[in-house]
Amino acid sequence: MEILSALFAFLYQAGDAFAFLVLAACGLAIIFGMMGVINLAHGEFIMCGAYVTVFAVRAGLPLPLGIACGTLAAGLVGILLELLVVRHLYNRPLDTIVATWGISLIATQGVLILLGSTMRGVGTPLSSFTFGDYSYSQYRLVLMAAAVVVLVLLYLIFNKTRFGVHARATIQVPHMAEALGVNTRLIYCLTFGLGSALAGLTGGLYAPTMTMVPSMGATFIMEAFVTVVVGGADVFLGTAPAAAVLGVIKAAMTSWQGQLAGQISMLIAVIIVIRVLPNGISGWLLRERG
Amino acid sequence: QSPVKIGVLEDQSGEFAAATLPKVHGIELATEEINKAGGIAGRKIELVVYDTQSDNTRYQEMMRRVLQRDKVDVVFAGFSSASREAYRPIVNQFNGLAFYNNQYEGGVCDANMIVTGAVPEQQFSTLIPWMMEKYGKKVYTIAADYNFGQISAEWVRQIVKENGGEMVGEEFIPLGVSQFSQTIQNIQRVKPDILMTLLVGTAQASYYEQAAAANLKVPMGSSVNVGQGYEHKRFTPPSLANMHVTTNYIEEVDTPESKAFISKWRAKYPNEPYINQEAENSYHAIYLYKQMVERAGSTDREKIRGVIAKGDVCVDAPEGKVCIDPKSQHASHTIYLAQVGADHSITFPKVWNDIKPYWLGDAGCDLTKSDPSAQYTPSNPPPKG
Amino acid sequence: MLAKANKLLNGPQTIGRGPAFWTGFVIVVLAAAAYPSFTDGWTVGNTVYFFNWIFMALGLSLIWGYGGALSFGQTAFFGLAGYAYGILTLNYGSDYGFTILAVVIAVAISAVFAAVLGYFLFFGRISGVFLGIVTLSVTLVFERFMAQTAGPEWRIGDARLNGFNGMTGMPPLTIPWFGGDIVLFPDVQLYYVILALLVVVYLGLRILVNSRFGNVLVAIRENPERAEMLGYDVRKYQLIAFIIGSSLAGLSGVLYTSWGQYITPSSMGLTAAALPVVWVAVGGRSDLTATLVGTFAVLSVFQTLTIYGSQYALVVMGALLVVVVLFAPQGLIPGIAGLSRRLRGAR
Amino acid sequence: MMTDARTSGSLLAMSGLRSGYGGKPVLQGVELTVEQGTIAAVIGRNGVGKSTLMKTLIGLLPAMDGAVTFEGRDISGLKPHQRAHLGIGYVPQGREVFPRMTVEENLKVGEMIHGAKKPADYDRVYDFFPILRERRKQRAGTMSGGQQQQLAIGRVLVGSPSLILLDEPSEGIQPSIVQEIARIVVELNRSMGITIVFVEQNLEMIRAMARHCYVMDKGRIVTEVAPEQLNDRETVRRYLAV
Amino acid sequence: MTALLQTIDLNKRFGGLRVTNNVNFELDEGEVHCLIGPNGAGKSTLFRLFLGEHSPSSGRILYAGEDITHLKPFQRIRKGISVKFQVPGIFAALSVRQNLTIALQHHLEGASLDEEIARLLEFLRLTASADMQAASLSHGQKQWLEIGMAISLKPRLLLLDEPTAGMSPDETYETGEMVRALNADGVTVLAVEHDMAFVRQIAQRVTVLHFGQIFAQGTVAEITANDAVAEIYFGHVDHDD
Ligand SMILES: Nc1ncnc2c1ncn2[C@@H]1O[C@H](COP(=O)(O)OP(=O)(O)OP(=O)(O)O)[C@@H](O)[C@H]1O
Ligand SMILES: Nc1ncnc2c1ncn2[C@@H]1O[C@H](COP(=O)(O)OP(=O)(O)OP(=O)(O)O)[C@@H](O)[C@H]1O
Ligand SMILES: [Mg+2]
Ligand SMILES: [Mg+2]
Repeated sequence: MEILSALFAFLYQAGDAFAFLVLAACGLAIIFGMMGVINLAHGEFIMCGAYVTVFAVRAGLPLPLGIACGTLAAGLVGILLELLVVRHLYNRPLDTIVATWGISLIATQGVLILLGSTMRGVGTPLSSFTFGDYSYSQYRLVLMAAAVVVLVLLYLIFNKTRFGVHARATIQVPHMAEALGVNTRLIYCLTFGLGSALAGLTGGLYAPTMTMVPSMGATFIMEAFVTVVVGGADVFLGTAPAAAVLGVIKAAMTSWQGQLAGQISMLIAVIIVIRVLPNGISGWLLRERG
Repeated sequence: QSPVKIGVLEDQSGEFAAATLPKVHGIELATEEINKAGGIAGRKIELVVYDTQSDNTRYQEMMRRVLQRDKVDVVFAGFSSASREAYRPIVNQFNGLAFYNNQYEGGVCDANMIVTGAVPEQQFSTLIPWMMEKYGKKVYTIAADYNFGQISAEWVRQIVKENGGEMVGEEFIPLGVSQFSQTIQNIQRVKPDILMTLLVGTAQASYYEQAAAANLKVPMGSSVNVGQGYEHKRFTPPSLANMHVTTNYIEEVDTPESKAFISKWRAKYPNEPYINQEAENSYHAIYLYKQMVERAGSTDREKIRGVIAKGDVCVDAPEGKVCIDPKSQHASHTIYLAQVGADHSITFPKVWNDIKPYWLGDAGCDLTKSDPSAQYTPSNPPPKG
Repeated sequence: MLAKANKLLNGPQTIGRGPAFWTGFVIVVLAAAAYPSFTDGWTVGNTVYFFNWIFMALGLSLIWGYGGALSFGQTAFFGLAGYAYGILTLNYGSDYGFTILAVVIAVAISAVFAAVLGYFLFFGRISGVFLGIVTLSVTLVFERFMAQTAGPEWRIGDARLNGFNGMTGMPPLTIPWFGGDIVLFPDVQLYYVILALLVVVYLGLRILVNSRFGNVLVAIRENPERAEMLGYDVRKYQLIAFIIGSSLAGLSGVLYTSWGQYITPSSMGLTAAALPVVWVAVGGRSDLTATLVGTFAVLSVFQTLTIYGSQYALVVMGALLVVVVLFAPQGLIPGIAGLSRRLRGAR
Repeated sequence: MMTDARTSGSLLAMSGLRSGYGGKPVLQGVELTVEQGTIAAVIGRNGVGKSTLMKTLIGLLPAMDGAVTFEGRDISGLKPHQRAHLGIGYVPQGREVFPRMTVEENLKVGEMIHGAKKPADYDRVYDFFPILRERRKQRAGTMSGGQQQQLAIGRVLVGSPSLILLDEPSEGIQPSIVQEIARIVVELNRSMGITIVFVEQNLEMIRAMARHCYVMDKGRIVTEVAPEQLNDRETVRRYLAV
Repeated sequence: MTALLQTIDLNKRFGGLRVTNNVNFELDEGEVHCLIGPNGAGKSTLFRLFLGEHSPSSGRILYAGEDITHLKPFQRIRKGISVKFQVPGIFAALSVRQNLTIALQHHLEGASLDEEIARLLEFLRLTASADMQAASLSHGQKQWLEIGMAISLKPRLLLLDEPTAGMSPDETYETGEMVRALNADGVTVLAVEHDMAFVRQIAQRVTVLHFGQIFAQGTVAEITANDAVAEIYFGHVDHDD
């Protein structure tokens, strides 16, 4: 029982870290991994999702519906931003750093001015359960499941649907996709919207577990970028294994040496993985496949 | 008559804004009152306010600006310890005078600085013995992994030992960490009687929600929560239940002075989310300064320090009586033990009057004699001699 | 010889050439030299403070704008050199102009570290965003590590690292002089020293990027495979650019540390790491002059906004950034240059 | 076959067409009419604007002046994808396959020609270019140059366009497949009435395919030559010499 | 030994695909040699192996008698190999002039550099476009520019992958003459081409590659007369012009 309890504890921790990395990264995997837009406002999309979720729940909606509202709202904001700003920057990916940084400043401070420096949260739903020596939050299991569902859905969307094929074509050679009859403007817009909506979903899912402040998105962004980049160019063959590898390393080091070691070891793992696999994990997986 | 110029550098945006905005309001409120009543020795107060955006480099830029260009008489500045350390060399260079109105890890021995916030010896020497008596002797600390957290943890360790307790664990969390599943598990493993949470920043505050969700119910103690970040108002009950905090003021303090203060405040700032201890510190600091200037007959730093050296600069603040200790130039406080209920209501099981910031003076810092312009800790005390 | 220098200063890799540009340049330098007599102490010290950062931006322009390798880790070298300066001077004081030696050593340390890291990166064929993330990770590892050095055990000689609160108490720069060192507080003297340094670095970099070395560097940016197929060891050129650029970040770090007598881990954090990228991108990354002017402009505008913008400052800053990117795709300075050319053309 | 009314009329017409890059016109007023059901070649030296013409026809470059009509309707203002939806297929110079997608996925994109209103015919494409069937799952970027060219042609055939714009289709293709492509094109033209406009340097291919051959110089169509005349060295010299 | 370039049992696999299959190829010093073969035969791959862009799965490559199998690409270039790729590789954002400068600055500087650039521009018919961005050249012009860069290195061995793709018959002819002129100056040339007129014009020897193997070797006449080659490569109609 001792061993079982310890084993479950570790799996739970690794799963928790995995879920956090996947959910933090999934929106970015599309916006950055696929579209090449370095979206420094990713955290603010997450914040948007979280805030809207909290408002919706406070207005009386049940949490799942609240999260849906948050997802939708972030998606709509994403589409709006795509139309106004990002659209003009696809052939200049590095400039997106500046533009999205600007957007991030506006969003964080704007929310601070409009809604105040902090807001009351909604409290974590479900209760706790005990396994062996420890008690755990059930809601965290929901987060893990959500991460897996999101990954599967994305895989299906991008590899099995016409939209997915068109999106990838648009991102690789936009003018050719256009010349072959793909409405690339629409595709860009929807893809960006999807990425933003996923960020919003993440915000909604984590909203009950976190303090609501305008800068809350910042805690996701580093992990998100690291996961996407370690994953490499292919979003789905990349993000999931990257999150798994980093999640296990982080959980192991955190339980062994504490949070700082967990954080630093994750960063060092990033450096090493990229050194060994200069094109990321998916670059390596796809290397011989042709 | 020329006005008395007070520079105000506080974080009105960025990470720390939640806890700092009320500080600016406190200063403005006191200023308005004093100006209405005729000013400081007949001179009006003029505030020069800059937003430092929770950014240390802005403190450097703006501290130089208020001292060199705006030529203020005194500066009220800083929330985080890092920001204080960023501007301190500049205050020293220009021989200015700065008030740091913030609860912090203690130990700054600098003639250019006056500190009105509470320090660990005031908060922990009261809180920990009380909690150990009530809940047990096994203590676990989780603390932010930087100076404030580490030094506070050092204090906890020392006081627990002095009172015959046992540290069963200590964990430091880097700033910006928001996920605590592992930490929660570590705490469950050793089953402490008391959990000291010395977490800082909005990201780390997520701990409470997550611990509650995992059904962790160890009585908690802290020197920062409630009094600074009013978590009991922001979080959904019962995530902060069973939290114990020693603070020199919060808006729930139920004295006539406090009530009068609150109603003045609410009249001016009806939308203030919360009036925290730093807000009250900043408010009464203006009155302390007024008294110093009036007694010194000047805003000259040395003359003011001469007044402080007499050891009787005191005001009746909303919290109670506050005096400036001449050796360390820190303030003595009334310390309230605030206990958070399951519905996040506050009760005060105990109040200590006139707790002195004794440690620096005892350890050898004496600003009436010499000015080392340094920060000390229990494990790095002032050199003897 | 003169013709050669002229050619290098006016080569294809830099905007601005010919008598008009250089007359302008001289006028600007003279104006900058005269500036302190017309303004107050704060402005002088504050301008020095802006100058301090420009070296880092110029370094990034070299690595990124010219070499095509986006380094998010300029701040790692900034911090490293800053801490090195602090440790050296806190241990050995500032007598006999030791501070100058400390500057040299600190910059050398960041150069050596850049050489090691750069070797690891470029000889490992890491490029593109991967490079950005690795360098960012490095600076964040530094930050996280330094942030937890608050304890008394973290000291090197007499210098306490002092964790997140940062290291203080190091002396400002001094120049040995007859009858006592000149202490360069952020004031007129320091202003001239840094201004001179800036002019030298600017001209030096201009010559560098228009030299054969610079040609190869831009070639690598455009098409590394082709550059290699012309017989150039791409890795070596990228490494050299990285070392030079990172050393300039180190120089900024030392100057900043001595200016405010303070250095902290947050100088290496995420926000700090993104700032140089923003300055350089806004100014116009693939040109030195644009970077220099742009960085200065961004710094001053942002500071002005902070002073007068109250809590709207950050919002306005954000909006400005978005607007610049949308309406000046080449960066602010080339954008303005292009606009004025078009206006003149239209007439 | 298409309806009679259309068979006789002009399918594609350009008048006074000007376009170029960054405000500088490359096409200086192109006048050209392409009959429904024909195969027309455009020849000319390097850099005279042949590819520019093709890009302008599909809409990747906006026309600065003049008009393009397709099936009697002015399409100058339409976006490329809208033109594709009308049934125009475009094979660019330099292949431009989607490198990180498989061969099959590349072909899938071609379905959008005609707005995906016509059923996609993969088998026909695979029969034309067997290597594509064999390498269905290979990523297009790793295919050889000639294989990519075949993919680029196959990609438009999937959508059964009614007009195909081909920019140097023989480039990088082995002789036997060049002949094969010529045969396929003629066959498509004959059996399905697909109209073809192509740019080519390979005279043999022009002779094998084209019914009209237009010579372009300095951004204008300067003359028409009969494809058979291209056997004549002198003619070739005159129009194509450097 | 007169072989300038020699491969010994050279193999290259991509996953399960054998793209180069036990190739033993010899290129003599001073010859113009054409490499032909069906699309996907492995010609470009072989070039990349010679240059070190791909590393072989097994086998060795000798250049002037020296084993260069493990040298880095730029080291091979410095030994006198130069290449024009199938897909034009140029410095897109730089001017045509700068493109050439970067290639020429190895052995020239100052006035002689400027002179040589002017001469090359004239030769490549790019004088009018000298200060244009290379990206805005037409496809054929890019091919020319890349050939210009390749010959700027004054190579001992010049590798050309489809140098005349996209060129008109006349331009193709001129390119052929240029190759012959270079060869007369002692440059060894190995060219991949599908344009048989060009092959006929320049080749002293031809190697046919098929499924990554040497399928046939000989003079142009021998190869064109070879029925098996016609079967896999030329197709039925033979022609002359
Ligand atoms: N993207 C571009 N930007 C600016 N100018 C361009 C661009 N593309 C082509 N040009 C110019 O337009 C002219 C015509 O180019 P185009 O590609 O149409 O020629 P072409 O006839 O297709 O030649 P080729 O046979 O070499 O493909 C050329 O002089 C070229 O320099
Ligand atoms: N990275 C890779 N992964 C898988 N297959 C590859 C890869 N690179 C090349 N190939 C395959 O190797 C074969 C040889 O390609 P190569 O480019 O050498 O052909 P080629 O002879 O140059 O043909 P072409 O005349 O069409 O240019 C092709 O079938 C190609 O699909
Ligand atoms: Mg063309
Ligand atoms: Mg090839």
